[in-house]
Amino acid sequence: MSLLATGLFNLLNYWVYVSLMMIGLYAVIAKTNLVKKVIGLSLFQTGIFIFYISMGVVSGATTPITWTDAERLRLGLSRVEVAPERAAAALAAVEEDGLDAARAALGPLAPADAARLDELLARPYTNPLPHVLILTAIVVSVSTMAVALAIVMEIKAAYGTIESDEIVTAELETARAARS
Amino acid sequence: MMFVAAGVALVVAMMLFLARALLGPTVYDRILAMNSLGTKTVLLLALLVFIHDRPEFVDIALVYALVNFVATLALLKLVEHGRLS
Amino acid sequence: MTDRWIVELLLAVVVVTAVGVVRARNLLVASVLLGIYSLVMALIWTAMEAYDVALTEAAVGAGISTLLLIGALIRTGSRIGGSKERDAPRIDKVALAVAVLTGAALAYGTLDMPAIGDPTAPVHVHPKVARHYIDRSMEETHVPNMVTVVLASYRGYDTMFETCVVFTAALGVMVLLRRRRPPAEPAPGEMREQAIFVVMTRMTVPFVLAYGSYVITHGELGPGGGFQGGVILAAGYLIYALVYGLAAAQRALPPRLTDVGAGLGVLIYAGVGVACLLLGGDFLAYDALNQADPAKGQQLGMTLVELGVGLTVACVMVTIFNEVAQP
Amino acid sequence: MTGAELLTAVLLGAGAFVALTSALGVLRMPDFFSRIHPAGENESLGQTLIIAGLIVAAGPGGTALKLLLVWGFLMMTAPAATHALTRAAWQDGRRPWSRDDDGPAPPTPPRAGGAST
Repeated sequence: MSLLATGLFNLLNYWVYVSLMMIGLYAVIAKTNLVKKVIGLSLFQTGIFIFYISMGVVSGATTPITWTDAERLRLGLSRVEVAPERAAAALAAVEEDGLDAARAALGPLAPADAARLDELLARPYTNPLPHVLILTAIVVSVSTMAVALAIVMEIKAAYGTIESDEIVTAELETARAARS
Repeated sequence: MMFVAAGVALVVAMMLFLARALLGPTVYDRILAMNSLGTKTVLLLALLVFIHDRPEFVDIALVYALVNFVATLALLKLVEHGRLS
Repeated sequence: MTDRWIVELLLAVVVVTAVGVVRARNLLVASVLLGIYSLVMALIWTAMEAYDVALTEAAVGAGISTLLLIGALIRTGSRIGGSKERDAPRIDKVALAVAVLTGAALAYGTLDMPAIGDPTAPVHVHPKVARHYIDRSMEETHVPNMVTVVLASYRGYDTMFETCVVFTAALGVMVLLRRRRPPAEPAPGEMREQAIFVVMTRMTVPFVLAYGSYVITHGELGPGGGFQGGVILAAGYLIYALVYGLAAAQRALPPRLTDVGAGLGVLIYAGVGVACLLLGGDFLAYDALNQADPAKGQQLGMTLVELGVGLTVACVMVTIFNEVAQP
Repeated sequence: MTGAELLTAVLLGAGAFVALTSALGVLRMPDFFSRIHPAGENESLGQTLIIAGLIVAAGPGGTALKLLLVWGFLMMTAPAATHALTRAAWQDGRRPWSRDDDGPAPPTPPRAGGAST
């Protein structure tokens, strides 16, 4: 039971990725319609996308686009109770001498405010690498889906059907006719 | 906090629209639900960017608002004229 | 993560939608549901702070992939009914067993994965990969968006071949589907004679094209880049082609131009690499483009490369649409 | 809580309320033509309220401008799409359900013909 609870909290994204992949796999195996099979493949693919992006998540992190100390401080100051002139001094200090000087210029804060400000200033970035891999993969996946669908269209032109079982039957009949 | 509350409300609304899209019964109901879901998605994208404290990247919502129309247009063309060309 | 709730609700939504897609009897219904699936995906990427991925999914999933499926439905004549009736309610027990067993094995494997969001997970701490990109990209290139830096510079070689894959896909679709027939003019009473669509097109298409160009050239500063911008540019063409008809769209942008453009983009990308070689650097090491200030060279190289990617992706998407949509 | 924050909270709350009620309407209304009404309410009023709330939260600047653009595009595309959809349904031969014609139960639409399910 505790395994299920910790799993739901820590591994939910991974379980969703497994479910999506298996839904896609089921469609690929069970559906006879070729377009349905292509759709199943694309579901399978998005499951893997979720897996990668989930690995890149860092708790409390922000998107990997540089967030300067000055921007963080400006946002933080709008959220805490601080005298305007000390806030201005801190903003001036962060441009000149960096974050530590700005914290010093700000002086003492209420403990809750200080914690909130420090958390914002220290927010890490999520891992950019999975984002890069998946970003290109999404565009590639739509291109490959186009090729797959083009092949399905040609199959329709050649066999007159896109049901895989009927195609197999037609192939068998052709083979039997050729042999006799 | 209020952004998160509004976001959860929007997700719940999206679930209701999704139920309509799954139930149908006609294809028009489904396209209507998809269209409304698209609007909801744009709003939720904008809200999420605010929840994450990076409101300057609201571009995602803008792209969605621009591109969302394509799918609806194509579906309409299919049900009305039966072709894309 | 204060928005953890939103992520979890959205993950539940996405699984339900996936089941709906697979269960749908009618292929048209399946493609509508797949459109919904993709927009929920865009939300999940945003909620997990992957803005560049979300932008790509928003551009690709909303427009292009639904459109491709619809094109396939029309060309295969499976508009109504699609899968046969006998296909729907029956559950294939063998396939289900295979899926459940594989899923159980995979789920067992995830038990050893680090918890979601754990900052000490191996992927986050390797000094030469993620840590290097996060800590040093700003000082090495002066480009704020780390995703763009990794995409176009640190892993530029990888991205070049991704672009080649996209280009090859266009070649494949051309070889399979291209016919030398001019597309038919739309019949009277179609969309281009309805004022509401014409006005919409006139108002949105210029803006979509301008915004696509902006996304291609400003990938360094915010979410965006060649892949996303290229797809948005193509979406502008798609709106025009859907409303005014394929014949008018091909008069405005002849297929010959997009054929050349798709190849030219890949050439620009590889050409930047060769230029780096000629200037004495390594292939795609943009530092060589500006010896005095390597960061400037990096920025120049990334901008050129993104332009090449944008050109290829836009032309490929337009080509694919042209081939799929022709009657 | 400052005035701007209060205004944002009120606008977002109203927007969320509209979104939820319209979603309920789309789920509960008896046929396609009656479902268009709650959907349209979401696409015009609901999105206006939420984006107005976000603009207040963002303050003047580039973000507010982008949000205004989002609003403008949604205001243009969503009603046009709803209109076109209704037109397509009408031309496909569907007619609004009314209690007088069909009695209390909503009609089940014909399974065959057109692009119906």
